[in-house]
Formats: sequence, C-alpha cells, structure tokens
Amino acid sequence: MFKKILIANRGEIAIRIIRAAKELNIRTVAVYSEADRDSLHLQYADEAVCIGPASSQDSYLNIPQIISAALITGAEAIHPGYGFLAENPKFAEICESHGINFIGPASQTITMMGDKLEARRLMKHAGVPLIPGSIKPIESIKDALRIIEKIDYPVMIKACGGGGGKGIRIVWNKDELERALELAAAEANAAFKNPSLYIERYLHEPRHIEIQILADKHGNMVHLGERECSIQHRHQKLIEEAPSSALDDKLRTRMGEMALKAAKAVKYNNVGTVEFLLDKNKRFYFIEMNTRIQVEHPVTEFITGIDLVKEQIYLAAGEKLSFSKKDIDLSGHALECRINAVNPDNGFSPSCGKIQNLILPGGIGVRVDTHIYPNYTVPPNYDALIAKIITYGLNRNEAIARMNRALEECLIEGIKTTIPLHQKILNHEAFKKGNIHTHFLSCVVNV
Amino acid sequence: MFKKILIANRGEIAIRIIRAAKELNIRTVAVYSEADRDSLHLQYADEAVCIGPASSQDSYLNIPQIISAALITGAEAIHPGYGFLAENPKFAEICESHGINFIGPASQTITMMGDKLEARRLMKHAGVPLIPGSIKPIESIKDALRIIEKIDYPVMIKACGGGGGKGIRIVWNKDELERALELAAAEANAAFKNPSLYIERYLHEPRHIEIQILADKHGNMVHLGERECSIQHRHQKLIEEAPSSALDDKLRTRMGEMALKAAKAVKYNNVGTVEFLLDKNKRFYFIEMNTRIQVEHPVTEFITGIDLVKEQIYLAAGEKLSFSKKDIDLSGHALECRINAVNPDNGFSPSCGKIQNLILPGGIGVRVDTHIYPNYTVPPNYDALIAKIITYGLNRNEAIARMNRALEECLIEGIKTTIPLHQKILNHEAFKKGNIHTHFLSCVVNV
Amino acid sequence: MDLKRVKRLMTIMEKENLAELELEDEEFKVKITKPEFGVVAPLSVGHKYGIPAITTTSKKIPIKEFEKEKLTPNLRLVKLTSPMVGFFYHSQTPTSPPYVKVGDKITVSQMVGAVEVMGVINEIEAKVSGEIKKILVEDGHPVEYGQPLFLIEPEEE
Amino acid sequence: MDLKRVKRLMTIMEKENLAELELEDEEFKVKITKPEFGVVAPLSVGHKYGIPAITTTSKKIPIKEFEKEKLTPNLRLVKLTSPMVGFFYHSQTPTSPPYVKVGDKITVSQMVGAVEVMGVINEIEAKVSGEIKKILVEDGHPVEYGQPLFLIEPEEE
Repeated sequence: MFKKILIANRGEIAIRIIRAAKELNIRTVAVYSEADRDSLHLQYADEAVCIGPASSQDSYLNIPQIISAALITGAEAIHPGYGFLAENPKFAEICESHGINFIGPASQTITMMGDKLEARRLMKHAGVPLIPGSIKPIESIKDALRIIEKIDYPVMIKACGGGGGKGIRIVWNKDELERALELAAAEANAAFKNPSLYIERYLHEPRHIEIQILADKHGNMVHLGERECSIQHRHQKLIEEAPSSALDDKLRTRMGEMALKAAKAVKYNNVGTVEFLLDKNKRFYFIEMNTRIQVEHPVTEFITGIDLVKEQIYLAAGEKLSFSKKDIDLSGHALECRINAVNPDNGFSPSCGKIQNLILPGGIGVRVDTHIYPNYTVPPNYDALIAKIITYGLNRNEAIARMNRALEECLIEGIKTTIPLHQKILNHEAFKKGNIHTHFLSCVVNV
Repeated sequence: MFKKILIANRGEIAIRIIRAAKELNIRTVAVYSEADRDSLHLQYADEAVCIGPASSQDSYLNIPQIISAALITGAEAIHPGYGFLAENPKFAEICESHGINFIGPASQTITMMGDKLEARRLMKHAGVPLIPGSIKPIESIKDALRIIEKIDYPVMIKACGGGGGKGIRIVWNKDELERALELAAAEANAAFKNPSLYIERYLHEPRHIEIQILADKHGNMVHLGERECSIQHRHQKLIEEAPSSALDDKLRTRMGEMALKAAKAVKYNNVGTVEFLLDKNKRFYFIEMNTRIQVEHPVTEFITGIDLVKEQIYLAAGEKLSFSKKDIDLSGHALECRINAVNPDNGFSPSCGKIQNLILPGGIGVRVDTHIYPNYTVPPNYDALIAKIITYGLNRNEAIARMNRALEECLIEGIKTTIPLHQKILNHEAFKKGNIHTHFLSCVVNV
Repeated sequence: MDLKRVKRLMTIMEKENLAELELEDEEFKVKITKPEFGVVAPLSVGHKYGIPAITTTSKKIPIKEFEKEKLTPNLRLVKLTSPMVGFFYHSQTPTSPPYVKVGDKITVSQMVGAVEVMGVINEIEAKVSGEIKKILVEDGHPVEYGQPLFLIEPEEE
Repeated sequence: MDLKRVKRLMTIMEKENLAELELEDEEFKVKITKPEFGVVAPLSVGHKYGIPAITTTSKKIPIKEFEKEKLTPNLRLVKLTSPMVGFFYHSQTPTSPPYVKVGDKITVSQMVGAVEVMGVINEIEAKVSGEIKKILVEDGHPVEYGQPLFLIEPEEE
C-alpha cells in the first residue's frame, strides 16, 4: 500500500480523498493555488504545496508543477479527483513515466473513453446498445443529412472530445442543421481543442441511469448497481439518487451486466461509471464511460457501505477486489443535492464571496461533503460546487423527507445557493412520485 | 399520527427528536429555560415556550409548566428525551391523565423498572439471570452480612431508586461495610429521595452489554441486537459501539431472547433497553432496564438503518411494528464518542463558556448529533454532553479509523472537551483488539 | 425617545464592535444582537408560534415591540411578567368583572389577573403600587414564563 | 524596526478590530491573521511538511520569518520568488560554481539559480539589478511556487 499520496485537486473532493487516505493511514500532500491559501484541504492534509497562481491553467491544470510537487514530497501516487486532470490521458501517462501511480485506469483506457465516438465504436463492437447515430465524425452537411435520414429529427449534435454536457446542441429540423453544426464545432474546439462532431437521435424525456463499476488489475470486476441522475440543469447534474425508481431487479441486472460488458471491452481497471439513457419503453443506450470517481459517488456509498475512494486507492495499488458480487448488499435509498454557489433567481450566475454564518445539517442519515467553513471566502476562479448534502433512508420517501429536513437546517449566509431550487424540486409532486427525466427542470419545474 | 408534539428536553436530544418529527411531518414545540434562549432547539422547532428560569428544577423538571406548555400549544404528545423527566412515572401518569400521549412506556412500567430491586424481583420471577445478591432492601448491617456471606467480597452497594451509575459503592471487605452503607444511603437519598439499598456481587472486569428492544401496543416485540458500553468513566458511558466484539451470533441470540423475556415480563411497549453485565466466562446478568431512548441509540441506528426516535413516535401513537425479526439486517460496525464539555486533565471539571471557532467533522460514515454552533455559549446549568460523534464502517477497524479521522477534524475552540481522551482510548492497543471492560479507563488507561 | 436611544446604542455597538448588548433600566429594556455575530437570529425556520400572544416574546429582537409601545420620554413603566406558563385571564370567571382595567390604580399584592395552569387558576398579584397603563395579553390567550402581562406606572415614593 | 512595526500593526488591528491585515512596501511585507477570526489558522493538523525549506511559507503567520531576517531600518530588500515547484539548486551542476553568492552584484536577467522540474533544469533570472543579501533556500532543497529564494538589495536608480 502507498505510504503517501498527492491529491491533484481542490474543494470538497480533495477533502474526500484526504479522508479516505487518513483512514488508510496514508500520508497526504495537498496542492493549492494562490487563491486557495485559506482552503480547508490544506489544513486537513499532512503537507501542502503551492503550485501556482489562481488561474486553473497555471495551477490545478499545470501538469509539470503537479508532478514536480509529487516528486519533491516523495508521493508515490496521485489521486486526480474529478474535473481538472482526472480524465486527461497525458497526465496519467506522465505520472506513469515518472514512476508515480495514477489513481485511476490506464492512460490508454482514458484515451479510448475520452474520444466519445471511439467509445461508441468500441461499444458497438462489444454489443452494447447505442443511441442510433454516427460512428464516424461528421465530415460534411451531406454526411450529417445521410445519418439523420436514418434516425430522423430531432437529433443531438455532440462533440467527439466531449463529455460532461459541454458542446451539445439539439437540432429540431433541417433548417437549423447547418448553423448548429458550425456553432457546435466552434464550441467543441474551444472546450476540447477538437472540433469533431457526431450525431445521435434525440430521445424524448429519457432518464439518466449510470452503473458504478469496480475492477481490479487481476481481471475481477463487479458493479454496485445504478444511480439515477435525471435532475439536470443545462446538462449538469443537480440531484442524484440510488436506486432509481425506474428500475426493477431484472432491468438492474441487465443494465449491470451490460455495464460490465462495456468495461470489459476496454479492459477497465479501477473505479468507473458507465452512463446510459433509459427511454420510456425501458430501452437503454450507452452514452459514455467516465473513467474517474464521480461527484455523485456518495449515494452508492450510502446504499452499499463501500468506500469508493478507498477502493480506488486499493485497486491502484494493485490489490485484488476484496468482495465479489454476492457480498454486495444494496439496501435503502440515498439522495444527493449539489449545493452550488449560484443564484438560481438570476440565471444561475456565480455567487462568490464570504460565507458568514454557517450551520450545516447533521443527525441521522445525513452526510455532508464540503470544504466550506464559517468565514470562508468562495473564490470566483473555480467550480460553483460548495457542498454535497447526501441523505439516506430505508426507502425513497424517508430519504426525501430527510433531505427536506437537512436543507431546512442548512444555513449558509453571505452567498446565494441552489438550496431553494432543491426544495422546490423535492416538493414537486412528479419528483415525489419518481416521474423524472433529464428535461424535468426545464419542462416541469420551468427552470 | 400526531399532528404536534412537545419536546420536554434540551440540547442534542431535543434536536434529535425535532428532526424525527420533521421527517414525519409533525409540528414541534420546544420548551426552554431562560438560560437556553440562544439554544438551537428553539430555532429548529416550529414553536417555542419559555418554561422557567435556568435551574432545572424550575424548568426542565417542572412538570406543571411543561404540561401547561403542551396544553396552550395544543401538543398531543410529549417526548421526554433522556434524563430530566424521561423516567419519572409521575410525569408519564400526569400526561396520561391530561389526555397527552407520553412517548414512552406506560407509567406503571416505568415505576416497576425504576425501582431497581423491584426490577430484580420481577426478572428473577421471569427467569432472567441476575447478579447474585439481594432481592429485598437491606434492613440492617446483619441483613447485609447475611447476603454477603453467600456471595462473598467484593460487593456492590446500589440504590433501589437508582440507575445511571449514581449512588454505587464498591465494598472490598467487612471493615468498609458499615461506613459504605451509611454513605450510600445518604447519597441515594439525595439523588433519588429514597435511601433504600441493595447488594450485588462485584464482577471482575465485566463488559456492559445492552439489548435494544422495540415493542408495540399489540404484543409484537423485536430486539435490534446489542450495544457495548464498557468504556465508562465513573459509571458514565463514554464510548459505545455495536456490535460488541465479545458476542458471537449464538450469544447474541441468547441475550436477545433473554432481553425479550425481560421486556415481556413487564408487558413493555415502546422503545427500551435491557442492560446486562457479561463476565469473562460469557455468563451474563440482568442489571437494569431503561424505559427511554438512550444517549447511545445512534450506533444501533447506523447498523440497522432504523430510526429509533421515529419508531418511538409511531409506537406511542399505537401503530403496529412495521417490521419483524426477519426484516432486521445488522450490518457493519458503529462507534459513538460522547464529547463532553469537561477538562479531562483537571478531574473532568466542567468547562463551560463560549465556543469560538467550530468545525464539525463530516464526510463518509460520520454522523454528528449536536446543539452547538459557532459562538454558542455552553451554559453551566446542565449536562456536559455537547456533541455525539458517531462513525460507521464495514467492520470495527474501519469504524475506529473513521472515528480517529473525525476526531482529528473536529475543531472546538474556547472550551475543553473529552476529545483528547477519546483519541487516547481509540489508539490503545487493548481497545483496538476489543479487550475492554467497565474498568478499562481506570485500570488500563489510568484515567 | 426609545428609537433614538436604540440607535445610539447601536452606534456604541458598532464602535465597540460588540456582538450583543443588553440593557435594562426602569423605563427601558433592550437586547440587541448583531446578526453577523450571533448565529441564531437570522435562521429562517418558518414562522414561530401560531399563537399571537406569545409571538412577540419569542422573537429575538424586541426593538419593534418597544417601538409599538410609544412610550413618552419620562414615563417610568414597570413590567409585570407571567411567573408561569398557561392561559391568561383578565377576570376570575367568564362572567365576573375584570381584575383591573387600564387607568386603574393598584396597590402592592393586589390581584390583577390569573393564569390557568393545568386547569388550576393562579391569581397574579402586583409587585408595585401604581397605575395600570397597558394590558399586554388578551383575555384567554396563552402566555409563557417571563412574558410581560402589564405595564404599570409606579407610584412616586 | 520590523518587530516593533509588527507590534504597532497589531495594536492597530486590535483597535480597528480587524481580522486580517496585509501590508507590503519595498522594505516590508506582512500578513497578520487573528486566529479568532479566521478559522483556519488554529486548526491542529499535526506538523505541516517534513521538508524544512517549505515549512516557513506554508505557515499562516509569517511574522517569525521576518523577525529572523533582522532587516535594518532603511534596507529596501526585494524578494525573488520561485516561479515553479521543484528542487532548488545554487549551481548549474553539482561540480560547477554557484550562480551567485551573498554579496554578489547582479544585473537584470542574470541567472541566479535553478529549479529542477521533472528532471529539467530551469534557470532563474534576476528581475532587478542589485546585491544578493541572502539566499533563503539551501542547495538541493525543494521549493514551492511563490517561495522566496533570494533577498536582493536593488541598485539605486
């Protein structure tokens, strides 16, 4: 097992990883930008290295500085968290070439799954169902029209280099197509330095269901059931839960097996997530595989008792999976609300600044993952996620009641947050009944 | 189900009960003394009534004021929490006679179990094993000597009206007996207004094992396994855990069945706890039954997923138990550390005052039940318990590692607490191995 | 006078950077908590108390209550508070005349009202002699411990 | 001078009730955080950093560091900080002479040291002309971004 790891991230996920390492008796090295001098992850880690100025490009995305920080502190492994360098195959490769263990899958796997079209081809080959559409980048309008002829409007244009909801455009008819392709290509180029696009059929009000995978380097692989992440705002997940109210045991087994098939096709190791869309006829389609820990991993932890970040570390160190399918007991229901420092009443504009009074929720069935503390100033430079509130209940109703209770207790003064929006969603009749889909916020709640 | 309940308590347990009620959509009435104007339980409740000055006698123990507070607010039931009026049969009776539902067992049951010697007689009759000793109050030294002749020194002198560790004296030889009886009688009289005493054999380094019972008003009864509370300081529990490392499934079944037998003997209903001592030969003996929710109930909640306070409310409202023995799944391991505002380096003297900086632990497997918040002033008038930190793990080692991590994260500035003592205990080799007993702190850790 | 004095106090608090200021004399009692210091005040927990009579005393910042009293500058009023929790009555029985009304002169130990606790009527006696200036709680409304019931202008001695 | 000035600043902080004070001029840079305001400072997380060279900069209250410098009142010193994370070297190779030593006059753009990042040697150039008054990090020790490497007395212009 590692004696010391470096956490190449900030915020709540840096703290999450430090916690796992501490419980494993592994020393931790935090890295931070000049804007994060007052961050809690520095205080929780055993060591801390300033790696650059506030700008992400010059700090949390600066590969040489991070690798160098690992080398000067003698860290044997780097945990990338999510975002930043977590799905950057070059970073994983450089870690490997410098004898530093990258806590995640092999760099080749990240490369394969990072190219969303390449992933589609691999999955098609493996027999995993895809949303009808391209398996090659669009070369021309004609090319696009030929594909659309087979799948019909509306369609989604997506970036090959993409993921995380960026660079997606919906096209409702032929007239919009040309301009949509142009804009999407520009957006994709800006976001991923890759203007390549592909086309998929647009599904009407699908549900986002993803399967959590664990795989060791010895060929053992299990899944931990699904998470439903249908409550999204502009393709960004806002509320996640496990299990999904759309799945029965039979469908869960089928989707789980399909996810394992997908992961095996790329000889996956470490922790990962296979994402599917589920339509109203309970047909499901692969959309992408995330080769990292996900923001919403705590809901799976709550219903399994398994610490996924510890598992990442174990698996990266080459250990065998310590449990098999029969040991996994999914019980109860868990819900996560992402608390973002934005103003939902003002177009979700960022709401940075000093947090004055702060009381976080507690008590039975409530978990809070956060890096904020009283008098902490939320810097404007990074992601708006300031806390995750996760609740557990014996069933969905109890988890929802508990979340309502926790949100009511939560006092964050000085900045605006998504809490009022969460309360609105949780108390919506359709949500309570589990009638949700990825367009729920725009269509049903009118956000 | 009740529409509104009054919580006749303060501190963390008042908040615990308000949380359960909120999740059940029941309105809550807090009561408070003048010393508790800034208490968080007032803020979390829907309504709040000041019931008297700081002194407990004039506020939290003042039955007419509390009943009147329920009457003026229209509360249909009163939850007494623990301590204060929780095991006062007169209070339960007055509630009943005023048409207010007392959330706990019938007043007669409280009376029977409150008289510790009466409880011994009942249990003896029911066939529950007792520690050898009296079944009648000691009437004279001669009487005491006659009993001791059968059980031999050392012996424990206990108060008939007692419980909670008060009024207990150990007598090592005949010379100490007379004076010990005098002192114990005076102490018992002061604490319980009842000088009656009884004698039990003193067990060498026993373990404190208690069984959690749930019983409805329709004759259904289950147990939720054991809690071990052997880490005590001056007979006050400090660290509790579930399951106990001393029990195997067979012994767990036997002790569970014996606890049910004890509870059935008094036609118990609602939530309760049967306490046993377990000796080195795995023989166990009834010591007392607690007819209320216990401070350490969260460890059982963590390993069962069952909300015991909600169950109390359901059962008091006359509902049937919603689960039976086969539905109960004990999994994982939970640990609770009681954080008291005392100075362990100065004879555990109270350490009241203003809490300045405060960061509570969070993240996976950590639950915090507390009423403190930044800038809260701990008043000198009440119990020293300011927070309970509870951790869960797949096994005991993980729960301990997580507790160490949580205690390290916990920052409470301005007052002294038991945190350093907890850290010392958790890292003691004997504790880690589970080799604990009720004299662990004095004999092993030298506190 | 009252509002100005509160403002003056707030200026002092600002200067001295106080989190909380509590002041009581015969004509004036106020407690000011600055929200950025105390955490409790700004908690939004929905409305407290459905019962109007108690609402005012369970609020954190009683300034408004004093505003409403519109005390004249030199009035030295004494509050008589409830020593118990219950229903407050102006008269001994529903049909009997009230113990006192505004403008009445009262003497020490005179019964001025009653609080019903668990069905038992407890008469409230005046602690000072003087004139009843205001009855703060309506007949039959619930009161909590320490809740002001009367404002009394004490007799000059 | 430095300690006295720090003390004066702390008196001002006390008076003005400031949580944090940051001040920088050519001869002096200090940031004082009062522990009762910022929550971070007093957290006890065990010792930070096993590596002494970085310890000082990752501590919250850099007053002590400045104490140690014992700057004379009119000395106007400029800090040259590390633009990257790595191992700091005084010379280009283990056998070559150091880039500079205390007392050396240097000119703008002169190479004064090197930081090894992932095996690559990056030479550090002076931003001002002047005299090297102190080398703050030992040869071969690790440095973080922004860590002071040299104190330089700039040339009069």
